[in-house]
Amino acid sequence: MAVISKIIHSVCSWLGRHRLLAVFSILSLLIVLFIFIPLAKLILFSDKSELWQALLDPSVMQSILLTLYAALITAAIGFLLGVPLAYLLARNNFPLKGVVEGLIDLPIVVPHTAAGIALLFVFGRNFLLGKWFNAIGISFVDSLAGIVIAMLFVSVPFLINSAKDGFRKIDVRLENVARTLGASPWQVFYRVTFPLAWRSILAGTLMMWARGISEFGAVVILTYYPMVTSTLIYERFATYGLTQSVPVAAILVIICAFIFIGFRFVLQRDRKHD
Amino acid sequence: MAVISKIIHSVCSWLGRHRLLAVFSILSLLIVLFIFIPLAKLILFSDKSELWQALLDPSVMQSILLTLYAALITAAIGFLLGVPLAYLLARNNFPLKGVVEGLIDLPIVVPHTAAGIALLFVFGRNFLLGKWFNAIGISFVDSLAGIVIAMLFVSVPFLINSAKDGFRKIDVRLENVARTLGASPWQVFYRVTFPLAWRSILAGTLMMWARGISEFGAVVILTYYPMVTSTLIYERFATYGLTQSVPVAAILVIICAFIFIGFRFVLQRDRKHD
Amino acid sequence: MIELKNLHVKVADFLLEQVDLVVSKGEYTVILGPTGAGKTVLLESIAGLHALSHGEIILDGKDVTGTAPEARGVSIVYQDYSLFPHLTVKENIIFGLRVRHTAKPQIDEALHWISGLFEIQPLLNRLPASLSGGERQKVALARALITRPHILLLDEPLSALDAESREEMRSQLKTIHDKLNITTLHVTHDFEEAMSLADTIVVINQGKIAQVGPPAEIFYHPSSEFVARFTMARNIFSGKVIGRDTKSSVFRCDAIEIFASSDNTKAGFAVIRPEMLQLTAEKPILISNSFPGSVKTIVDKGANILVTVDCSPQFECLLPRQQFEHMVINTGSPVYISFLPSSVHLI
Amino acid sequence: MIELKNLHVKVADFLLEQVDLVVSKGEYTVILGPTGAGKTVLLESIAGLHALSHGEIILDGKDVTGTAPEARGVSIVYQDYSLFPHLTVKENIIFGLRVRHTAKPQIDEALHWISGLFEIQPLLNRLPASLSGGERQKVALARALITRPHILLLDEPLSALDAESREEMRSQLKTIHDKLNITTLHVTHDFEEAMSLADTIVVINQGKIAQVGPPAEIFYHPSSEFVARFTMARNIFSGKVIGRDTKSSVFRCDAIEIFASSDNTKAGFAVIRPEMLQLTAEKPILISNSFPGSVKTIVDKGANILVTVDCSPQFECLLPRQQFEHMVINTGSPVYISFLPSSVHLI
Repeated sequence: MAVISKIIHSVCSWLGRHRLLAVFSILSLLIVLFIFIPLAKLILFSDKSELWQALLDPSVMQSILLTLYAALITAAIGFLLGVPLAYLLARNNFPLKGVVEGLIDLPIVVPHTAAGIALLFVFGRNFLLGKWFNAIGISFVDSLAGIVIAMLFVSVPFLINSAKDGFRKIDVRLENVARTLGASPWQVFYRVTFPLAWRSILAGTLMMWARGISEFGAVVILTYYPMVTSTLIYERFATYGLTQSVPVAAILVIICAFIFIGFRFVLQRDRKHD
Repeated sequence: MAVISKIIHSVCSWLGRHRLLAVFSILSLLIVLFIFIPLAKLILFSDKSELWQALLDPSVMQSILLTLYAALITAAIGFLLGVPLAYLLARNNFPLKGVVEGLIDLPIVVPHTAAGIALLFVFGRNFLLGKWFNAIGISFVDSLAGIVIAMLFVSVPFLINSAKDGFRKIDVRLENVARTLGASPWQVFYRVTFPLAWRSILAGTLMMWARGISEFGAVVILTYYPMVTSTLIYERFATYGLTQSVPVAAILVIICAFIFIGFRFVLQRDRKHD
Repeated sequence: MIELKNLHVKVADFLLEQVDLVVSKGEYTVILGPTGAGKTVLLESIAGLHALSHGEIILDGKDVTGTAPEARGVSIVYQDYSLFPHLTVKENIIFGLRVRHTAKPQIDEALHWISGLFEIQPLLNRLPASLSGGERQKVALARALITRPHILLLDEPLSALDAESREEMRSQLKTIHDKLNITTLHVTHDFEEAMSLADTIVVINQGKIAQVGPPAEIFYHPSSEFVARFTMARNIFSGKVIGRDTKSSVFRCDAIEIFASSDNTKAGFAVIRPEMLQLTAEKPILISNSFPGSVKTIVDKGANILVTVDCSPQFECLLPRQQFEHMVINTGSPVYISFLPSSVHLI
Repeated sequence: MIELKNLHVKVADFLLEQVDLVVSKGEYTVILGPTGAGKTVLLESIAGLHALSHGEIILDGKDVTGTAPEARGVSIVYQDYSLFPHLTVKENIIFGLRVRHTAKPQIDEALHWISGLFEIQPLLNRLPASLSGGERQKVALARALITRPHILLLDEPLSALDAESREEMRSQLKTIHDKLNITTLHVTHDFEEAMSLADTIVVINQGKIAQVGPPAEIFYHPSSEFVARFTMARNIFSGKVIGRDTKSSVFRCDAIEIFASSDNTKAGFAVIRPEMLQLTAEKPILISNSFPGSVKTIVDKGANILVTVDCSPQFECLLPRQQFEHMVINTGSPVYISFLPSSVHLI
């Protein structure tokens, strides 16, 4: 009894002295558990044999490979187009820069179904760009190309912002010195700027890949078939109910979590490098 | 002719001297237009009278109000629980801090349908917490509560990260000075720390609100009815096709864009304040 | 009064070890040390902002080792002044009274007094961002002193100022200290600043106290090679004592023998401050230490000229400008270096 | 050679106006000015890193106003050295040759030469993060000089160093400059640093050139009150010339009259450097400027002692330490301040 009362007493006195910390810790714990428990339960408590079975299901496997592949293409396109934009935003001032920066972030907050509608409105067979592309045999509806543009739209902001932060962190004077030492702007970019921003760009690319894999709202509007995994989960849930969709959801969460751990790892090493 | 050749000549010489800028600008323009054109077309080129008609449709109006309301409750809960967590993460070191920070970001990359499945797996009527809450009359399936937890799960990371950055930007020495001047930890928090981080917190809250409004994947799993606007767009699209869903999508994009402009505005003023 | 007993603190990469120090009531003590020596950590530990690994802190006779910072009666002023950017100058200054729920008339009275003391009445309604460096510092001091703390901790208070306002604030710090008679601990890496302000100087290096004493003692009698170097004694010769008569020791270093009126026969270093050297064209008479050499470099330091003389070992000699201008010395000129045995300090 | 003709540059908040300057080939020129005077902007403009609003830059007779930075043959070394953190010391140093696609044997030869010059061979395979401040600076200089630039720009190269390595690097800068005979422009806010290094000092204030001249001229004959204040002339009295005889002018200020051997009868200020004042207990004879007063404050500055004497106006007098220690002066002591008419500068 004496021991217990002593423990209670010391906890109380700690709370007294650190009331702010105590209250904040309790509130924080609530939100951490709210995020942790569902994911943990999905991954840890779903039946292992069911997971395995789901993996062996060819339609599941196919959709996972399709998703990973489409998201990879998306990330590559994002890399090619997003890194230059990030560099311009980080280093140059130009008219409407604020508007462009705002525009880049819009896809994060715009409802993804609405984004899908907007994309269809431009890339659909009967509209604008869709018509032109159709003429050369590329369709953005119910096709890999459709998945890619849907993923690109919602995920490229993550790469651009991460790369922009990476470029911003680099002291302009390093680039200045490189110039005075005789390097052309291209040489400065590939010998100094890009290597120094590399981790941020890589982190952004991984984040973009993961976001692409996880996209549902925009993709489902443009391309129901071939089915990405998010759509598959939704269809299984709508058709067969919760238990049938859990293993697929668990697999996808695990894949994303793995990519994401890579992303955190890159970021972590980045910080140590500073 | 002389004038034209002069213009061409000067453009070419500019490109020669600024090849890096020129190439980067062209690549950047592609991605900016890719984001801009669909959104612009959705908002500007959808028929105004159809927009108006859609607004007068009671089911549309109801779903918009429900969405705004649910996202507002979500943002309030996120504020209450997320700000303390952000403060702890910004100011304290504790075991597993890196893990907690990673966990907070997971909802951004986890597929939202999978997130919905995970939430249902915990909050569903037959599971764990769902059972307890059911006993006191709260159901998370096909209810406002369900919408809220789905929105909370996917949007709270934005608030936590923004608030964390805000707290981090504050020099610890300001808090130290306040302590030595006689302020208790609570007084330091509400007189110094919170006011200084206020803009970042507000920006994060707005971002969270907008993300909540735009959520589809997680909400649709937990709560198909009552229908949030994202779901309504999807249903109209699936049932009636593109043209029927465009006006609703346009309205929702406009609402999100407005909230988002507020967010950018807050951030902008924040920067000037520094 | 501040008593530190066997203090050990570890904060990130900084480590304070075995700090024992007594600062008397009302004394102006300067903690002098290079960047990264742990000076700021020491101040913050006294203010209660770091947990101690070991040791005790006693302020005015009361053990405050476990006391919260807000209950210690210790004010700290940081190098960048750390004014609350969202509060006006007035709100900044009365912050300490506000959080204590002091009554309005008393707050007004204290504000009147302190803003008169620092002559900052015209600034009261401005925001910190619009103030100059010197003004910010006055506000920071006013904010620190309005709560009438027993102890004032100053963390490099002059480093962020330009040369002119630095001189002005230096004299203001001295004046305020003398007027309020408040125990003050002032941290700096600037030797000249320490000399001009301190009653006592505490030299600190790598988290440990290297020497404690009045300025003149630190200046003339550094206790270690580190202190000698850090106080720019410049002529620090390693060697050993090879003889001793009634009045002086003989210290051998390279090719020369130096007479020193010190009885430290175990010494490994002879230190002669550059101000104490005489530089003459002719060999001086009646001085026991006098060595021929040739001028190697002449560096103009404004008020003084630093002349380096090659005579194995190399001597550095600081001449007043006027004296230098009356001599005709160029690089290569043959000269004599001479100094009194009493100017030699053996450690 | 550097020629700047009517340079105007605007960068963010900094504005350079009407800068005309000629730096001869091989000269060591120091640009001296307070923080925010536009010193760094000036260097960067010469290197071609800012677009000019107006004016011309001519390097070694060639107009480079529109030339890209990489084609100017100008190297810049920043205060924090700006070493590429992802490259080893060796890769940093040979960067300038690599981007020029220099052949390997020539790179090796140049590396050998420059690393010998700076004695940094042992550092070649390390990363910049592991170097000390002094080492970083040597590497930055080696990197800047390996391309054999015509002009070397140094942006506060000594500010980031502690007192000891600062002295060492100062002499190394001088040595390197003399050895390579490279036109050098060195920016600093430290008056003493400027005095000890410069062939010519350019004083700059608020984006404009305030004075150009050799160190002694800046020191003894400041052209404006600002330059006098910035070079710590301390005794700057406002007043006017009330008489003039064959040998000297009479300058009236407050209650006293000062004899000056200057013929500037329109002067508004008399400047007497504190090193030029004599402080005596007795009234000196045969000196035209001598005023009684009493000691107000005594500030120990290490090598010198600063004594403030109240005699309307207030004089500040810098005494060599040894001289001060032989006198018996305390606060309140009656003393005489005296100085030669030739020590008075009228502006």
